[in-house]
Amino acid sequence: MLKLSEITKTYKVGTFGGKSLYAVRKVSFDIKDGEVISLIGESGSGKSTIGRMILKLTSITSGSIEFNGQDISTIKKADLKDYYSHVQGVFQDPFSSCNPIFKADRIFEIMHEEFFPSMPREEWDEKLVEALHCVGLNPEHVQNKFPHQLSGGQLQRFLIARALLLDLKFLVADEIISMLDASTRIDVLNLLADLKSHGLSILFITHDLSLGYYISERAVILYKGTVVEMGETDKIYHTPLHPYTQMLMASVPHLDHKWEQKTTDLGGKVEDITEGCVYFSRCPLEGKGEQCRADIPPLVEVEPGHQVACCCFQK
Amino acid sequence: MSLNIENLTVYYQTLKGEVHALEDASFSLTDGEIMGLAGESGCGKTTLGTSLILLNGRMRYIRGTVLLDGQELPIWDNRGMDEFRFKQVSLIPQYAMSAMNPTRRIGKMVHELIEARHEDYNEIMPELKRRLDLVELPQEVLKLYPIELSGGMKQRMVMVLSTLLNPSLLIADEITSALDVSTQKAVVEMLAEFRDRKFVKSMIVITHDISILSQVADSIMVMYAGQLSEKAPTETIIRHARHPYTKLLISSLPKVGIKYSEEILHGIPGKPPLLLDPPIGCRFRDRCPVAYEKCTQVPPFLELDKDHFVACWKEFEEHA
Amino acid sequence: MSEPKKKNEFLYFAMRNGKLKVGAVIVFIFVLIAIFGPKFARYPLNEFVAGGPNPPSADFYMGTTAYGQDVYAQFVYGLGTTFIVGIIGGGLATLLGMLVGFVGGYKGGWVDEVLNIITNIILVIPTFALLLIMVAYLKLRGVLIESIFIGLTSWPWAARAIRAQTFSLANREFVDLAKLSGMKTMKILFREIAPNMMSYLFMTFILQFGGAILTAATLDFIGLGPTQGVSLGLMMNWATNGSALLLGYWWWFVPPGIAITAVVGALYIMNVGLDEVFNPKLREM
Amino acid sequence: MRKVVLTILSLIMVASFVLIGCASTAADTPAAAAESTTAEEAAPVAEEAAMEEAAPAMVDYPRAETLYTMGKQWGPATSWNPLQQGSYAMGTIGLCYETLFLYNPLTDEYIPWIADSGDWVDDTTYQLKIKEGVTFSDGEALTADDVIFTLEMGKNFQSVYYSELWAWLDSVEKVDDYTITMMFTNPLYQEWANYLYSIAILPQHLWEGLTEEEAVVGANQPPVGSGPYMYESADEAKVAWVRNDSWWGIKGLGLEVAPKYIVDINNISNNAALGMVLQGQVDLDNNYLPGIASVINGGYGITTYYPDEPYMLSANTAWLVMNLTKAPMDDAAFRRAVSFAIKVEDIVSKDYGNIVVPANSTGLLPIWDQFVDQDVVDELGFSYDPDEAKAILAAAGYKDIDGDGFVEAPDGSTIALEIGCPNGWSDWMVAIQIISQNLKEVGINVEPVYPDYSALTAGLYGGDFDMVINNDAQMSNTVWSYYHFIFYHPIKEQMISGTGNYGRYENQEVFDLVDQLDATPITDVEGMKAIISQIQTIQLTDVPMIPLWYNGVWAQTDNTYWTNWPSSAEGAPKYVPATWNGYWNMGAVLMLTELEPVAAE
Repeated sequence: MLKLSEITKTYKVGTFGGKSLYAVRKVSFDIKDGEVISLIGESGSGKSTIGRMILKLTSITSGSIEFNGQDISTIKKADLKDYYSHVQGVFQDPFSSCNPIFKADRIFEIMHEEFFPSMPREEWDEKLVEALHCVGLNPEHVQNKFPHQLSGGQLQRFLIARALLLDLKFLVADEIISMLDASTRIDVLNLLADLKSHGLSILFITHDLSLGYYISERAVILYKGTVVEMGETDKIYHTPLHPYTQMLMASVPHLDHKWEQKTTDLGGKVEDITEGCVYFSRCPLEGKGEQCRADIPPLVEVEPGHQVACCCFQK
Repeated sequence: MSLNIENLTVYYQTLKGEVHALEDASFSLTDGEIMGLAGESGCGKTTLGTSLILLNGRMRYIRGTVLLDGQELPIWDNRGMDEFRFKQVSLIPQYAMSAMNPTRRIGKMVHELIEARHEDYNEIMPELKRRLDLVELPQEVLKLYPIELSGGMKQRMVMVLSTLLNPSLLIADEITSALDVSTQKAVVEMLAEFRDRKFVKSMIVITHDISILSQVADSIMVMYAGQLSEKAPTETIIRHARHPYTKLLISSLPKVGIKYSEEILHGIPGKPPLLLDPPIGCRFRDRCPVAYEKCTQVPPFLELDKDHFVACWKEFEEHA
Repeated sequence: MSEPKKKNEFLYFAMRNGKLKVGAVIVFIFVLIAIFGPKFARYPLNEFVAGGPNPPSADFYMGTTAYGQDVYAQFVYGLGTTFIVGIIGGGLATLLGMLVGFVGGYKGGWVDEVLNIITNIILVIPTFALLLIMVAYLKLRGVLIESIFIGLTSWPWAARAIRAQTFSLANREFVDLAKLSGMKTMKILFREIAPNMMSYLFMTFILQFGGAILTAATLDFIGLGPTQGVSLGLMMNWATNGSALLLGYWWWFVPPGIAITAVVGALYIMNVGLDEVFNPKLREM
Repeated sequence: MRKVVLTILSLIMVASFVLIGCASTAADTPAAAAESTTAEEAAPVAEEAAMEEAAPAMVDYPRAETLYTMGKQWGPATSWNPLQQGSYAMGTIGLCYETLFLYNPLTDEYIPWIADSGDWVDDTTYQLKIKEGVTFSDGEALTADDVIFTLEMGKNFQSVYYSELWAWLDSVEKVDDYTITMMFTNPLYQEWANYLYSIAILPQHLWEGLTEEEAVVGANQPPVGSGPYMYESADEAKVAWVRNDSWWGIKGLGLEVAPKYIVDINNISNNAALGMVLQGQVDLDNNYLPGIASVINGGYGITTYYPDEPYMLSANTAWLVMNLTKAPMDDAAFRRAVSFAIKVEDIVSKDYGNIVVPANSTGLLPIWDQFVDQDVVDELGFSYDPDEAKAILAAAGYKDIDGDGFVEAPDGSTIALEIGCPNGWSDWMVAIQIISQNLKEVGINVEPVYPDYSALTAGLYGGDFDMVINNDAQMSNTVWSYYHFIFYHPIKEQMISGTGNYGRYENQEVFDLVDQLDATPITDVEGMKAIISQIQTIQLTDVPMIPLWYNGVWAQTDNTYWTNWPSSAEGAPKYVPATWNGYWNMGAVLMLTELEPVAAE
């Protein structure tokens, strides 16, 4: 359904924009119909940028994104609406997603106006009630309220309902759980999983590995804008191959068992890497060598459905 | 007993009235205990933590006593608390990292802080250097500005600073929430190490992330809407929680190994009550699946098993 | 749910907001005095109609200056000048600030850089030094020139604030969401960003209005104000030169002092009130 | 939120009263309070509460033995050089340096001071005898050599202000240590008499060998003179003198000055001066204090020279200076019309509260009343008469053509003039408002303008102005100095302060008369009168400047610590109580010998 091919995003930095900084570097993966992919990475790893590029909120420096075979960068302004009727996003902060001076319902009004201008009011209202029920909200409890009068969980479901009003095929869910409280976040997660079972494809962007594990079939691990490992969730989680992924997995606080090894890698100052393996400076592997410093390791498939970008697996 | 708290009640003053943020909290901490304090946002955990060191302008002490090493902390008296702060009880506040003055070199800041506590900077210097080494911070860090440090470095610096005078009690408020998982782990491990090295006698680690607590805490105390729900050794809370809220909370946590396709987790329906005019009795009553008439009275916080305190009528009934 | 209809919503909350009402009423009263006051003046402005200082009486409602000028006439005309300075000076500052801030904040990039540099330059120019130079060149300085001067020197604050606001609004997630709803750029600007800005602009204007009045009063007071006409600040300047405070001619300086305080204070109270009206989150405080 | 509002309110209240109380320099506008809408920005205004009334510290000098004065210094003293006429520190000439004679304008007396006597031996020879036993404060004797040295400095250095003297002084010869003879080529008796009490005698042993620049531009600190006081100290806020207890005058004149210290405090503003006077911090204040009339009768122990209006002696004439190089001021008829249109009485009563008096048509100060030719004044003099003013205008062809209520010039051009005075000089600012109002009433469009002082004087000296108020000429021993001011010649491109004739009136006939007056012996009163009568005829016909009122010798005296101040009362000393430059040697120093301390308990 959605195919990312070597997409790259660079930003000009420095006083006169003389330097480029990679936010995303040659990232390729695809998402099939009805599939949930977790995009996992630390803050600043470029995961949100990828989501925004898919949503055409950020331009792509190079590479392409295809939606059902069409390169989305070629979509004309007039056809953009059509694209958005299939591809939508929900963001981290539900409060910031609502225009603070208007009531929360206004986001639905806009949808009505923009996508279904000819639909009669009654029909629309029915559709809306249906969408709200679908996300588990009682319309009477949530309509005609200002955003701050709703809870984060309610509002987040509200925003998902907004997307559901459309003929939705693909949803970018960017950290939509992280600002919710423990007792309600799982419900939103369940909702996404439920939608998925109805055929929706979801790019689930998160830094929380347990959430990713709960919901997705496949996971993409991102480090400094580069995919270091990707594949089926089980494989990634249980047999991580890349040293970074291994370190991540070892750092996950599990409820039922304690961390096994002590962390030695505390992370130093952030440095700019333009050449070689992005993880080189932190890589604990014995086998790292000059090659790692010089070349960017490509993703290689080490077992079916499990790719890793590490020199140690280059054969 | 390192820390002994009885009936501590602290309200917030707002224009609309008083927010009953902490109601009759009674619990204690043994020497060397790291207690995790968990709960949803607005449950009063930060109020509890900060009230032990500094009541801010809007906080009002209502009642209760706090004994630290057998000595009563005059927490209602801002001046009186001065001699305890930093020396007896220390706090790593939420967002401590961003609270550092960006225009001051770290060393200068430390200097001022030490002087403010009437201690000799030069006397403390060797110990400071030793501890910087311990947390793997180069000594040059004292010559840097906060902006030059990464998040993890700043967090470590704050930790060294707040424990420099070997306080009896350290309160760490959400110190990991803004960090990436790997840094998170390092910081949490450091907490345990500080305790092991006796830099601090006991700790209260406040966080909404129970899985972090499960790694480091000896005991976990769960709060709900300003009331204590349950306190028990970590293992007990995670595996044999008795309070319905704790049970539901633990069961709603996704963990690596649980997939939606295999096991569907559930959240807790409903919303926490507003603390401006809190419901009488058990405040979890409205969302509790096992609530009954008795719950309109406030349940006491009773020790049902050794070191296992619960505030739930239903549990009392079954236990009896 | 007895929520009011959307259109009247602001009005509804405005009417219920005590601060806004009190502020508006005070300002309104002074506006009325400025408009209709001159009709009731018994003596021409600035003419030396009495022999010397007279306390308020039936003849001179507010007494006379030490030189025998009718304080009432000066007061009502001065009040008018004050509002003119506020409107022109504050309006100009808001307009310039809006233009610079909006363009800089939304466009970003080098446009923003250049505008930012200009803003900062204006910001650091010492207003008084500039004024002293101007004073040497302009023998005649009227209220209009003063207003324009204030407008031209005080916009950077507004520009900075509006720029920051625009910038933060343009990067808010609801703008992204509007884009995802297929809204066109202009529509986003006017339907999503502008409504958030309107209250802000309005408040900026209110603040600049008050600021201009205060600046004018200060300039007038220290003798850098207009050489022509009358203003509340000039009244106080004259009163000070005439040692009104020491000689106990309270009726000379108290009315302009109170009027400036009240108008500027009321404007700030209005601003706080407006903030509550426009910001639903504050309505409930 | 409520708290914030209250805070703002109180801040604004404070700010406003600061505005009332003092000259705030708050530059910050409250701005568009960026993200916070609480407008804390109002605060800077309040912070500027630098109250200028803050009294200078006065702890160092024993109050009962110290005379505090105020009114001369506008800014810290920078020079004690008696050759820098306009800018030397208070008392430099008079207290420290002394002149040959004093001149008391109230009695028209020349009082021999350093000089014992001075006489014209013949028409061109003046013989001066100086007292024996005069010494400088360093103990050196003051002899004929010092006098000659001082006078010859004018010959040697062009930039010394009395170098003009040598245009008509031929030589100065020493007869003996105490006798000097001056030979004149063309004696200007009036001017010479003026020099006799205005040139301060310098100690040759200290000044000898100085270059022109050192002598004329140097600050000369500390000064060493022969006078009754010696330099004590000076700082940002004051100048202090201490009595020279071995002053030669104690024996030589039989006089003793009463105050041990004289401390002159810098002016801050007239307003601040009034506050200090009311608090009794100043014994002799020479500031113009608005509303002083109400203070004199207010029980503060403050007295003035006259117990009633006008309270003050007259010090100088305030003139309306018109630019005669510009139309329509180049038309004598227009100027005469202006002179009839101004209601000086209003300025005197409303602006000044009657502490000044209207000038007579000639502008001559009351001390020169005998020189006013009443016949000429009766015929040509003017007084407030708007109808006459309109008649003169109409007769001269000034008509309101466009119906705007203002007349146009005979050639049809519109008349729109400005009348100026320095900004902040509030009495004059009100005066020109009144004048503007008066002139508008007769159809002359004149607007008051208040440029900053330096801009105004630059325009005045450079001839770029319409009408300006000016009072540069002070009282003196000779009426000649007044005509010298009005008819100053030759006219230069760039006039300088104090020369006069800023309106650039050209008339050789009257210039010659003024020069002739200068060469008339001061004893020849009748001869003077004859010339002055002719001058006055021309003056009142052509009206080059219009005299308005006599500014007072502003002098507020406090009787708390010192009494027996000069006043009009019977038996009281009759001296001009002024500390301004040029007044100590016009008798004010004698005031110090009359002062009586109020016995301290």
